[in-house]
Amino acid sequence: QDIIVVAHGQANDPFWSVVKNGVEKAAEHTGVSVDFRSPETFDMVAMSQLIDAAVNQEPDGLVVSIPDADALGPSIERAVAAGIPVISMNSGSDVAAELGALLHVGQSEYDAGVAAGEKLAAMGGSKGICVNQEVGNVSLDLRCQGFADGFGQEVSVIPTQNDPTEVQAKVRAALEADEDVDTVLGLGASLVGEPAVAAVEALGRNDVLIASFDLSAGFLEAVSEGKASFAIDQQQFLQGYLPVVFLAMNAEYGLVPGGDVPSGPNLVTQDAAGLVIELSAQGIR
Amino acid sequence: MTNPIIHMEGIKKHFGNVIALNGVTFDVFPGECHCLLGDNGAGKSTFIKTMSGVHKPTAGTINFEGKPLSFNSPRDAMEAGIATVFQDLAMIPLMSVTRNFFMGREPTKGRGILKRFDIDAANEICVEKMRDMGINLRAPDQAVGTLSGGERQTVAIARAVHFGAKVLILDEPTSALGVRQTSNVLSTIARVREQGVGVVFISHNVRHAMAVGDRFTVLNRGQTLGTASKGNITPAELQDLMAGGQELATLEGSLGGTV
Amino acid sequence: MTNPIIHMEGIKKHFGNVIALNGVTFDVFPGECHCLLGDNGAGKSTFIKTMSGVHKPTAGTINFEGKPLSFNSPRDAMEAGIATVFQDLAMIPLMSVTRNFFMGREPTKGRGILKRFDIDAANEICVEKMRDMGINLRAPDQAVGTLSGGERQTVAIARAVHFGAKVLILDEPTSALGVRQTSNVLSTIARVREQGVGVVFISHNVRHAMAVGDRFTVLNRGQTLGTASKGNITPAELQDLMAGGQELATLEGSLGGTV
Amino acid sequence: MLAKANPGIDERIKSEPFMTRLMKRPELGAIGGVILVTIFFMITADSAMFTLSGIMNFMTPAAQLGILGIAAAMLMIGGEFDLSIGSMVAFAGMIFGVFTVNVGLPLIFAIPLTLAFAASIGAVNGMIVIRTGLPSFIVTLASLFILRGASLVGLKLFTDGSTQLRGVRDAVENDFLTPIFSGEAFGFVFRKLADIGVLETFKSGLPKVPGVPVEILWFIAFALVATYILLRTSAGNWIFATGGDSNAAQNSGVPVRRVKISLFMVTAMAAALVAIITVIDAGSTDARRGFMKEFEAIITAVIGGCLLTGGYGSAIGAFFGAIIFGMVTIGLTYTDFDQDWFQVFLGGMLLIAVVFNNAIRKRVTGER
Amino acid sequence: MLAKANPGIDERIKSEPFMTRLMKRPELGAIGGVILVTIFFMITADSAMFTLSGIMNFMTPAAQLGILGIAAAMLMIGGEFDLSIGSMVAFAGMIFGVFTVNVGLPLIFAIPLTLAFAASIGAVNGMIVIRTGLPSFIVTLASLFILRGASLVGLKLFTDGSTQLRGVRDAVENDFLTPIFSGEAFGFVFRKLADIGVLETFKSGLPKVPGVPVEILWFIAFALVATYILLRTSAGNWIFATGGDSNAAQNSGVPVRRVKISLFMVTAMAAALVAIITVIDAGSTDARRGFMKEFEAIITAVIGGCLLTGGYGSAIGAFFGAIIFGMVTIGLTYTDFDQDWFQVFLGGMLLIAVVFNNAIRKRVTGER
Ligand SMILES: Nc1ncnc2c1ncn2[C@@H]1O[C@H](COP(=O)(O)OP(=O)(O)OP(=O)(O)O)[C@@H](O)[C@H]1O
Ligand SMILES: Nc1ncnc2c1ncn2[C@@H]1O[C@H](COP(=O)(O)OP(=O)(O)OP(=O)(O)O)[C@@H](O)[C@H]1O
Ligand SMILES: [Mg+2]
Ligand SMILES: [Mg+2]
Repeated sequence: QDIIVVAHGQANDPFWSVVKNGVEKAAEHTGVSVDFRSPETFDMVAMSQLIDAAVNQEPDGLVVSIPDADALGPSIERAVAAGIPVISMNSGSDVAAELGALLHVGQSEYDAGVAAGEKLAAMGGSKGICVNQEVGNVSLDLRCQGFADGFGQEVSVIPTQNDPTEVQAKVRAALEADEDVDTVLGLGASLVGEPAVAAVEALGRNDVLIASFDLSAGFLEAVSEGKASFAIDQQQFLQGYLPVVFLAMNAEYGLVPGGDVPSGPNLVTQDAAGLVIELSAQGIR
Repeated sequence: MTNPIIHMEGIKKHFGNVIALNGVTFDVFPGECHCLLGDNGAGKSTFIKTMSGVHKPTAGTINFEGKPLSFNSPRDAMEAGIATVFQDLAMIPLMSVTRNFFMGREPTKGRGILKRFDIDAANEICVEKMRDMGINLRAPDQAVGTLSGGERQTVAIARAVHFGAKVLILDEPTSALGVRQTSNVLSTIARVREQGVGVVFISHNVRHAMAVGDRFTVLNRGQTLGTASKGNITPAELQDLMAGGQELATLEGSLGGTV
Repeated sequence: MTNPIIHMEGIKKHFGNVIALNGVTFDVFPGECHCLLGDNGAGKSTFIKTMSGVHKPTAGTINFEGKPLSFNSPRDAMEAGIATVFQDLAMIPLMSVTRNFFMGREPTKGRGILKRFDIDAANEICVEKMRDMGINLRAPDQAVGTLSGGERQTVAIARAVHFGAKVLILDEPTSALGVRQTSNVLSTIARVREQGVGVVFISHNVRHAMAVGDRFTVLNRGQTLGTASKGNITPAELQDLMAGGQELATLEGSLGGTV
Repeated sequence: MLAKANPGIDERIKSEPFMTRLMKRPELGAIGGVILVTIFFMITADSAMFTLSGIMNFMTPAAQLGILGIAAAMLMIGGEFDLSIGSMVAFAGMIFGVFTVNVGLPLIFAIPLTLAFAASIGAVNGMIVIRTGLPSFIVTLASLFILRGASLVGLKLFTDGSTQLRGVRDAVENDFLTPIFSGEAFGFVFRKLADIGVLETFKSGLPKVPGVPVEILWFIAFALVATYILLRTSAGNWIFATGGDSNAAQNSGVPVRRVKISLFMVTAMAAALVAIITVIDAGSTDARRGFMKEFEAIITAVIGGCLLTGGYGSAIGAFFGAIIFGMVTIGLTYTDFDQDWFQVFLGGMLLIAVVFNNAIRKRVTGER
Repeated sequence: MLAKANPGIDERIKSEPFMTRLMKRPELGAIGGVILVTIFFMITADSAMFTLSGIMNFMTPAAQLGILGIAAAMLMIGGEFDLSIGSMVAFAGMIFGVFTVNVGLPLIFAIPLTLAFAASIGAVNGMIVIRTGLPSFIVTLASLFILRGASLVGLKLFTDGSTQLRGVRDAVENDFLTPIFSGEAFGFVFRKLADIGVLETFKSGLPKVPGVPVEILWFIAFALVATYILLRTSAGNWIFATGGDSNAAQNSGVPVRRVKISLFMVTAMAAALVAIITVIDAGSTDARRGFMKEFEAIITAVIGGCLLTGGYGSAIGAFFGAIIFGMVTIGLTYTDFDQDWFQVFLGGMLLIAVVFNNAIRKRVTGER
């Protein structure tokens, strides 16, 4: 049996490499052969072409993430029309059923952002920044939007590039430029979370709340040491693992769960962090 | 005599802090060959570049057919009927001989959006004009960069002669040419002059200048040393002027009178 | 006579389907000036490029000081003592005169990691050598691209003379030079020849060739027409050979015997 | 007259087989790479890659990239770069989305307006390059950032805060121009062929390939027009001359400024065309559209034999370059290689294809 | 002798004020941009930007970028590009991480080995460029993909599946070489100054700025060495000659191949140096390090006045180019502008800075 996964994040993105590890684990456990594919950058046009390519191979199941239903819809519908069972994961919970996917495994990015915002507001944050390393990537933009809505206070978005040194300098600049900022939310743990911790340390401020989406061992260490507040885990390993298992079951026995599976959000705080570090270092969380 | 085609008065040209021309006056009449002579670095090329629209003079006026004129680009000068062989030839090494020959003034056929470069006609003209100058091209689509130095220079001359309607400016056109090609070029100059074209001819070779020139203007260190007509000056006098009045190195072998 | 410094036998050179040289034999003895003459496109430049390591011959052998040798790069040839003035001069327009002069063979001072380009000494030598050739440089750090054609050529010649230890190859060195500079170059050739250097001199000017040449080899369409020694051939005969035996265009003005 | 143009046989020319003469053309060098890559995937990839639908599948991205690549090639031949191509795709997409969705213009107005808008930005790029004398690399780099940023700001403005503008498909669905810019052409032929069983069908009876994606037709048309312009018109001669040595070209009477500005405009319009096609196809646009496409377009042109220094290259070369790039990127997904190795293979294949092109060209042209 | 080298006054030269002569140097043109950008931020940005700690803050990324930019500038002067710089940062970081963490080598071995590794890859790049005669753009593009992919594969291999390799800081913490490659230098001076109240301190009494980040020192040192090499050694002359016209240089006896290969090696080693510094500083490395840095390095060199066609430019120019770029990217965070406009500002500021440089240079050198 062949199953193809088409995701919008790259294999070298720490977040997506965990998804990919989940996919591989599932392949190992179920014995199906699985292919993980993604476009070179966040590119919806290229991604729809990858889905088309997958459909041409007529696999026994297709797993896709749907960050842009308009752009990917026709390709997914074509897969469904070709009789290929489709499960969506990560993003697209609202449109999955409409497009003909069997079910969705993931979390709503927006809801996760809201959850983080509410928690940070409850911890006493009063003015926040949302550090976005890939402005224009809709799922990341949604996280910031959710954060702003959940936080309920003033939030500004700091766009950065993919370079930890630059992120650190920018976070530091933002904190220096406006002393009132006391809450930092990063959209990636290793790329933003860790440099943000370093920036706050360098400034000698201990009143700043830091939280980050996704996990990295370094950031979890900071959480467990109390330098950062929490990490938002959507357990993306499951987003890779479960759909493959479901599709394998479906192909073999026609078994499929009856509804969407929420894989997160799951806030990892100080007490839990220590346990997660090892798993994170192995690319499982 | 009629009026000059071009009359240039008090031309100065500075490059940053370098003074290349410091007030040069010069004119060309139709049907004459006016030689511009002078030592290396005297400013001859700079001067003819202001004449053909490449440089804008820092000071001075240009009259073309009696009207004050300032060329904004070489294309303007060309459209006014001035064709130039530059010392660096202004050729594109990667392009074919024909394409270089017609660069900027391609013959076309067809009309409307079907108006296109008439390559066949262009090749034919090009091969023919080159043969007139004494070069048998292997193929008109050979890249200019692979031509020999003299072949390349011949392309530039043939091009200028082909397009030189009123004034033909030649900056050391024979420097890389063989004896046969040189005599062809000199006889070509004589021919176009007879057709009423004004020719400006730069050379370091006194014999070539004397052979075709009607008047001789000598530049030295950015300034005019004076103008003489044919017959009023001997080759030896001219040579002395060109060398800036300085002594020539003596050679144990004999160079005869003129280099 | 002693043995030749360079002896080249049956050199052929093909560029794709173009046959540039079709079996040329040539040698240079120490202390002689061997002129290489011929029509445009005859293959002179191609030939001396195989001599100075730029091209690898398609067929044929090169003997240098009696030993068969094949230069892998111009640097090899240079280290063997061959210096060349190429027809395209091999200058970098954006670099200063001094830097071009010493390109590849910079004088250094200091030692170890402090070994550095001795700019002051280089500038001094450069200005001096240029003055010897009759060019007063404004400043040795002027970019070569802003020099006049003749000034640029003089840099290339002064450089080759400065570094030409055993053989000096000059490909049309006087083409852009003024009368004063030309006579300087010719007398320089005479001088280095006396010091035992072998000179290969390419020219289209019969008078220049006759003035300094000891032997004359004429190429035509990639093949040798023959070699003559000084005294065995008149300028008029030589000129006929150089034109490939073809008629010269006649000029209404008189060009005298030789172009 | 004819005898003069062919002056008989010259003993200094070896005769040359027809194939050799053919292979000397820069545009044909890139074919070698296409053949090599095809053979590679024939062996390693799933057979689905070279079915009709598989070919359409890799030709679609190749076509979109190729339209940009051909424009970039023309500009490179003219001696300049445009790094704002990718951002222009996003920006023109945003403009087009606003025209169709927010303003509600029909395509007959929206498309020319979008193209004109893009062309005017291209002209500004060109004008700045010419006026300041700065390298186009740095000028269009600034445009890269400015247009990318403007797309983000514009999208947020017109969608009340989202970075994605949706609903384009609904807005243009019934427009008579839509079939020219989106979907598949010649659908009726393909349905006919499917009916008589020549084409494979899905279970539903529809042909697996509903037609030829219009971008492929645009791609081919653009390659032909560009080749015609470059090789057969005065403008083409001016482009080569300008890129070969803009000083010499200017001195020979080529209107160098006009040529450069026109090329910048063409490049911008090519980006706008790709934006229009992809936005209608996808039905939406976002701030990251066309990301890194400027880079890929230049790669395409270079694979196709363009020199970065200008004055040399061909549109047909870029055409094949785009196909090579499209085949390699999509083709690797048809193979069993692990995605982790994707980039290693991509790099390796590109290098091999280009080295191969080059080796063939060198072999047939003799040494330089 | 001296009189000969200065042959008195030439009537064909206007006298030139000292300032004009100074401004003609390409390396000094970029200073204009730095001053302009500084004035801009003085007016618009929070005063925190130009405190000592603020300056260190934007100089740190500028320094890291600048080390790459200076190397890229030298390579560009030599007429070639290296697009694999960014991937090399990731790859060398991975190699270095493996040497220190997995193999457990001390820095005295790990650093030279990493540099040697990088240099050998650079040499391979150079060799391919020279052997095949392909443009370095396309060859190093292949390296870009290959090294990026290899970093991912390598990291997963050495960490059992993660894309991040951690524990470097722990592994090298007590190494005597660590202070040279990470953290801050001159800490004792700063503590002294804080004690006597010259520097601001935290409540704990420690100075707010603990020292000069070592990358800044490396950056300055590299700029000086590169300038010395370019302007004062034979090698520098060869680099300019090779880039100006490699054919003419070769014919004049410059060992063109050796020069090019050495430059590729230097570029790769600069990338490895940045990798070592950032990996020790961050304590970890991941597969995305150095993403797009090749691009920024080239931008830096071009802002600093390098020509893309080679043969012209300076290391000091790239030095100031990196500072301009660093100031603009970080500086906007200190201002009140809406951050959505970030890229628009970045593009605009770059353009203005470069146009300004250029205008100054043109003004003082007269028309060309
Ligand atoms: N762009 C420039 N910048 C600075 N100096 C220049 C520039 N162009 C020319 N010059 C200087 O102006 C002087 C005149 O140069 P020009 O080329 O006109 O001489 P020329 O009379 O043509 O000499 P030749 O006979 O050697 O060709 C030269 O000394 C040259 O160095
Ligand atoms: N790289 C090349 N590719 C193709 N043909 C070439 C190449 N180089 C030279 N040729 C051809 O070889 C012939 C000989 O050229 P070469 O430059 O040696 O002539 P030359 O004797 O130096 O002429 P001139 O006196 O004009 O300088 C020419 O016809 C030229 O077109
Ligand atoms: Mg001149
Ligand atoms: Mg020659």
